[in-house]
Amino acid sequence: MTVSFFVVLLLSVIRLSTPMFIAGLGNMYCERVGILNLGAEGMMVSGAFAAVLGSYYTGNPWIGVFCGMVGGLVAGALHALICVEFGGLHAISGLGITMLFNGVTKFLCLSIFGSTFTPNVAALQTTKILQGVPVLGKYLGALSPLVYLGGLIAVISYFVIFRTPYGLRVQMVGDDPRTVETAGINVWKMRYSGVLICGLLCGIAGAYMSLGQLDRFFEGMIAGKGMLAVIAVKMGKWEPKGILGTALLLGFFDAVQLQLQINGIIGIPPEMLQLLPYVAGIAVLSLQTGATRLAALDTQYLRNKYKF
Amino acid sequence: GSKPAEPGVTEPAASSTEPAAPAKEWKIGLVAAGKFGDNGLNDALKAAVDAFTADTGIPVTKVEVSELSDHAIHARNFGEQGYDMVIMGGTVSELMPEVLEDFPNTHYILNKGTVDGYDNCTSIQFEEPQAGFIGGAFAVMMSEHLAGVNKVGWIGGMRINDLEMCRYSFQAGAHYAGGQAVESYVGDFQDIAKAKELALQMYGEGMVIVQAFAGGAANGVYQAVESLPEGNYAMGAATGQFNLSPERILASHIIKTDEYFNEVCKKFIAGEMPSGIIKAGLKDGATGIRISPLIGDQIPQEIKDKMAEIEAKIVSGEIVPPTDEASYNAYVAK
Amino acid sequence: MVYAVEMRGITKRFPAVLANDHIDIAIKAGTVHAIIGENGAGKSTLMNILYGLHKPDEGEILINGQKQAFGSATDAIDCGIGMVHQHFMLVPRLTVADNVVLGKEPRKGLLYDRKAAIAKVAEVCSRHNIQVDPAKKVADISLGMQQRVEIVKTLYRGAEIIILDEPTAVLTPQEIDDLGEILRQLKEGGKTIIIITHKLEEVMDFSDDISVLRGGKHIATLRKAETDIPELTRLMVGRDVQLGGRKESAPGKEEALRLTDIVYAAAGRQILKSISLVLHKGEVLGLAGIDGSGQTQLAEIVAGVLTPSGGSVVYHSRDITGKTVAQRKKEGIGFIAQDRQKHGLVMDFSIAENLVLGFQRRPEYCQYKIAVNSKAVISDAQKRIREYDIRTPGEQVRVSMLSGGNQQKVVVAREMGSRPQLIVADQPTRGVDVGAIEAIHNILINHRNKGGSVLLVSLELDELMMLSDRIAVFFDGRLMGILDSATATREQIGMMMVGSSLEGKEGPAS
Amino acid sequence: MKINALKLRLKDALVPLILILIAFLFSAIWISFMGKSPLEAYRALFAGAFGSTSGVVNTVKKSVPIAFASFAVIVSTKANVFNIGAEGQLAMGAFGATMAGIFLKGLPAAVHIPAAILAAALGGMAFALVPALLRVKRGINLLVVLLLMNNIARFLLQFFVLDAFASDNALVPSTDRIMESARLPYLIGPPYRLTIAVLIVLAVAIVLELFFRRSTAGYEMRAVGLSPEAARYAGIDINKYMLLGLLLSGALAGVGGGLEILGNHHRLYIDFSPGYGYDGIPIALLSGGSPLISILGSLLFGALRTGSLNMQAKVGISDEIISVIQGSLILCIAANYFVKYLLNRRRSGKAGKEAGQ
Ligand SMILES: Nc1ncnc2c1ncn2[C@@H]1O[C@H](COP(=O)(O)OP(=O)(O)OP(=O)(O)O)[C@@H](O)[C@H]1O
Ligand SMILES: Nc1ncnc2c1ncn2[C@@H]1O[C@H](COP(=O)(O)OP(=O)(O)OP(=O)(O)O)[C@@H](O)[C@H]1O
Ligand SMILES: [Mg+2]
Ligand SMILES: [Mg+2]
Repeated sequence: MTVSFFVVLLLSVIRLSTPMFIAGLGNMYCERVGILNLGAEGMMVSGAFAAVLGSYYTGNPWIGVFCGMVGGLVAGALHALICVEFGGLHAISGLGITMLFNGVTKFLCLSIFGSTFTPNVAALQTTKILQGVPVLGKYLGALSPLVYLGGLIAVISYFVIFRTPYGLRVQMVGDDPRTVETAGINVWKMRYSGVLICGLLCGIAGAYMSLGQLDRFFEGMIAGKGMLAVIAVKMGKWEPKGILGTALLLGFFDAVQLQLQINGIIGIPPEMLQLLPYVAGIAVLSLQTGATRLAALDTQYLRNKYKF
Repeated sequence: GSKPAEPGVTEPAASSTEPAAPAKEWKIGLVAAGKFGDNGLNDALKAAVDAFTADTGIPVTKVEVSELSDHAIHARNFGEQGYDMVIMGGTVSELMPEVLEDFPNTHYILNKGTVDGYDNCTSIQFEEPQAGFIGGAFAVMMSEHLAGVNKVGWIGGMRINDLEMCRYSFQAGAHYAGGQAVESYVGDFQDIAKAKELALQMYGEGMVIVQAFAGGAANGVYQAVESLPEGNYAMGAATGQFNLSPERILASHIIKTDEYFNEVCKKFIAGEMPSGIIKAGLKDGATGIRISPLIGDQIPQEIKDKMAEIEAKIVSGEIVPPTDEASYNAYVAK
Repeated sequence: MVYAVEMRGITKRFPAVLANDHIDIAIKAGTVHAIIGENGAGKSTLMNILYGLHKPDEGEILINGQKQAFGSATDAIDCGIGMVHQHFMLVPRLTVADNVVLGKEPRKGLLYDRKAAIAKVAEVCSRHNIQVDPAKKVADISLGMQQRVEIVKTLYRGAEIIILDEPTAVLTPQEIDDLGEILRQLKEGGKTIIIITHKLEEVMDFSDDISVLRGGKHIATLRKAETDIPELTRLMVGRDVQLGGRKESAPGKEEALRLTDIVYAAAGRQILKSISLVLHKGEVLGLAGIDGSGQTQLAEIVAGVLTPSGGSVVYHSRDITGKTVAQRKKEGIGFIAQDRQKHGLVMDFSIAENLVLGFQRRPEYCQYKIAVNSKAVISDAQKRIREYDIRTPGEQVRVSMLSGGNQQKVVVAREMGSRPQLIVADQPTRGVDVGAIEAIHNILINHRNKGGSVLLVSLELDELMMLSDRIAVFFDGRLMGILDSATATREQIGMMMVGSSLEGKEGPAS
Repeated sequence: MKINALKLRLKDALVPLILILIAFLFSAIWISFMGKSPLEAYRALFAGAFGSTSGVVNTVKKSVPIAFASFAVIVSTKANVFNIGAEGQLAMGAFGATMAGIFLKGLPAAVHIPAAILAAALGGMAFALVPALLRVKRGINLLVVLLLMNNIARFLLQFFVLDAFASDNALVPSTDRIMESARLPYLIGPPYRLTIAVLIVLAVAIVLELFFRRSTAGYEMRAVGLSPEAARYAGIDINKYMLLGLLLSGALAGVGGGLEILGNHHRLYIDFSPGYGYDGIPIALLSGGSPLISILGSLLFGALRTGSLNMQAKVGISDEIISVIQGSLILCIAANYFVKYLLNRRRSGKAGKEAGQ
């Protein structure tokens, strides 16, 4: 077990957990304004595909990331329309969005590229400027710039939620939208903003998967990462720190699981290793104490419907 | 380099430039287990029937089916519509006897099927382990040549029987060449990101060649190797997948489905298609290792010779590639 | 003269109800204006319209003579209107300052300036002489304090017109007096105050003018000096109401309930500290105390909803400490929970379904031990609706469609209809209009006169003194003493409620 | 009064129909975008699903597991828990049925089939037990645990099929075949193969309807579902009902998976379920909590899956469009308040006016 072994493992953990925590941060905004989002998967698929399209047509991966954000935003807007405007059922809307965008992206991919995956496009798999850093450059540069962007988003999110007026309002909407409405704040705008930010971040998470980790879009590539983001935000108790921690934990067990397979722990069937991250998740959950809850999560809030 | 194509049914333009219009209105169908555009088995089958259409002008109806239980439904649908021949995946084997009796005039070709004893059914079994064995040996020899490493990687999608057979034979091949294979599974055929991490961890342990055998997730292996410096390589599967990573796939474990099924179709309309189980292996040119047409020149002649030698031994029966744990252990013990 | 508020021809329809029907109302600047009416008369709706939360279907609003069209509460706030709602609009997890500044947060650059928020709130409080600690979490302060926070909220936003919707429903007498003092100061400071309340004594105490609504219509506006409580009652209800139908039959000597050394702790806090009590058959025992003194918990322990940390509950000489709610119901303990919407009723059930809630396993509602006997349930519901005068189109109507008072009647009808021997009633008349209060009082007294016992929790001393035979006064989880209500005075009880025990005046403990 | 009630019923029925219409219109846009005729596509879809005996049979067959998944979700939501884990429980039920089908030997069909169905129910129930206990005993977020459990089920199923109980003589990864005596008898024999699973679905739906409408326990469970606090104050053991709701839900999902094995596949495959467990969720909500109505929804989803095969072969539209139709249908269901809102607004406008007069 050399140093480089640990570094490889660490990089693995970071890469595996990045999409989970970027999307998890998005979900944090969404849930904090009271909207449950089981559609993170769909938003990520949309983002991943749009990012590749953007990069494919312009040759510039950053434009791709921007397109990915727009892609996520479109899915987010749909979720917002249903949950915020029409007072729809959040869980169902989320599942519908995942199904719809899985279908639509596959469908567009087939119509545009004639295959279930796209050609390779300009990507963001490495951070060139960091490769010059002495000693660590080799490792720092090996990560996608989107990983660093993700870290930045986490820090910014911390400040946004706990240190800005907007954050104060977001916190309150998740607890009690009626109170916020009586304070003269537009609850629906708040809710829209949370869901849209979520769409945006899920779009980035999707773009990370298609452009940061790979350099093209494949059908089915999100492979459940969106659902893990849903888990991360709840286990992380709606705080950037916690979400980051949970994502890293799940990523760690996944990386370890892969390592255990490679090092051939004889006698343990691979399927039993593959379920390790999920078992670890349940174990951690059952050790968690003090169930915090957002009082208004997964509730409808409609105009002119309430008694004050 | 993928050409746009319509999913689902592709009605080929019956071109008038064809030498002779077929006398009989042949009705031929292809049922893909999953989706076209997978750069794997289904695309190979599609390529085969497309080539057949191009060669003969006979159109082939293609459908994609993702649900297991729908395959039998299709087998029946095509029979009801009076098709002459239908190419299907072997997964329907168990449900076929009844269909075969109900539609004696339709000939079913089962890719990797197990049905025997019916006049209107041919099961084709590719002897893939043969390719696996050579692949393992090649990987070890090549990585000794490149980096003096005798450990090679093998990444599978899910632990299904097909892959297990190839895994054991690959391992045996590696052992034959004096090396060792490190194997692991992604868990599904889709999670490219995880496949990539798995591959990166393998390369990180010093391996320089990893064989990908994971359907769509194989792309993760190619993406991994491309992110690494020169000198690290991958091996592909299916029809070669060289287009997926032109500069890093040295050689591929292949089943020549594309060529083989074109031949099958031609044989059928010529009335020469036998029934029962047909084994297709190295000696028929149906499986084997294909060296990259793009970077294959990096392989020294010495290794190529060695591979030819192994191939001859397999064809002659001197080497019987193992296909499961028991036969592997027996092989190693020898 | 220019009115601070003029509302002309205001009409508001909700699905199936006409909540406000062409209401014209004018409020003079610098006065306290009370709005009264039965449950569901449309008071809150009218005020929500004034505050911009609802849009009227018809009518117009003038503020200081200017016509206004409010799109949202923001518009109203900008116009100098503030509102304190019937249910407190506070987020318990956050601090007082956070709650107050919400929507108008002081900033430092892009960030929220929490320090400035605390300073500003403290400044507003001291200017208006209101005692609140801005840095405390709302979860940690008393209801009276929360009420003050609500008022500070409106003042912080620079409100000149302050609406209070049933501000006293949850306050203790002491807190009500404090509130009156604050209101007087605000009025002197030139603010206009609109107050909704069901307590007519307060109306006479606080207000200058009084408007009465009934069935969504404006009935009258009167000067306080020119009216009295009976007239207001008549205007509200449309008939005379006789509160205080107290019957002077002596309580029995048989013990119905004996509590010994009841201790209850939650979240590391001692809520009940060794309480011992006896309740006799044919007796009403009132539990008095500031809200949060532990009387609600005691009631819930008797009902079986809470499990005490120590002590025993003996009912008709049987120890029922470990018994479940269901078993206690079977033994004849009825419970009118404080929060009818949350605890008393399944709001999405029909009236009929709610009327058997908790008694669904009784043989008369059950067929073959497993099936609901719908025929019996329905005919029984129809009978109860008649008997308890529940105003509804039918027994299949969802209770959520009923007004608060009628919802309460459903709860009372259910618990009383089960023929209990002991009824535990936790604030049974909270937020209920006079007509319904009269009905509920009569029901409780009748129960007592027939030899049943009542454990009555109420925050209103008048109610307690009117209904109870004896009054047990709580302070901070302790029993300060038990008084005979025939001889006790308001002042005595009030003193004990804030912690000064009256040596020697304690009633017999058994 | 009678007529009014009838009108109300019609309106309730109208809502889902409008939703379905919107979803199909939306998908028509996509189909024309592909350069195909939506009309022709839908005709092929319909013909495939209902146009022939085999079409109808296949539609019905596919609706069986979907219906059970939706029953599972209905039961759980009645008890105030949201069972998003039906997919995993379905898989474990299938596993249970397979085990009983393979290893219980020498039983007559009349005993073996019920035993295998019971095993399926136990399988699903056992898999719901961990989340249920974590929820009831420790108040842990059920959604998270159930989502994790779905992932665990996926790998457990792989392990069972590929390793522990892998069949030696099948090229397709699967277990051995179940005994003849465990296979469900046919109502319509080969080639159609419609088994008595259909009758079981109907029977279970009726039993559930009766349970919720008529039984005291059903009444109590509904009270817990609508207002747990009020139920607790009324002396109903809410933990018991949450536990019961989730376990019953797991059992129902398990039976759905089990019937799929006992009736259709006769052996366990890794991907025998293309997401039936998730299909059940929107249907449960579309049905407004009525098991009988959810059967209609399941038939719709089954028809989509069956008809898409024909649509592919006849019109050349790949079955992504089914994801699109289903996805938009689900979104419409989620937004069903929108339609109700429109209908309500008309009604309330009228009511308001009447009240005003
Ligand atoms: N948002 C709403 N939707 C539907 N109906 C409503 C709504 N708000 C109030 N109502 C109805 O309008 C009527 C008037 O209600 P409102 O709350 O204004 O009465 P109130 O006079 O404040 O009663 P209370 O004294 O109990 O507080 C009631 O019948 C009520 O059921
Ligand atoms: N959106 C709504 N739809 C239908 N009915 C409603 C709605 N909002 C409120 N109501 C009903 O309006 C009725 C009138 O409310 P009312 O103010 O009389 O009760 P209440 O006073 O709220 O009780 P409390 O004072 O304890 O809160 C209530 O029964 C309530 O359930
Ligand atoms: Mg009110
Ligand atoms: Mg009220």
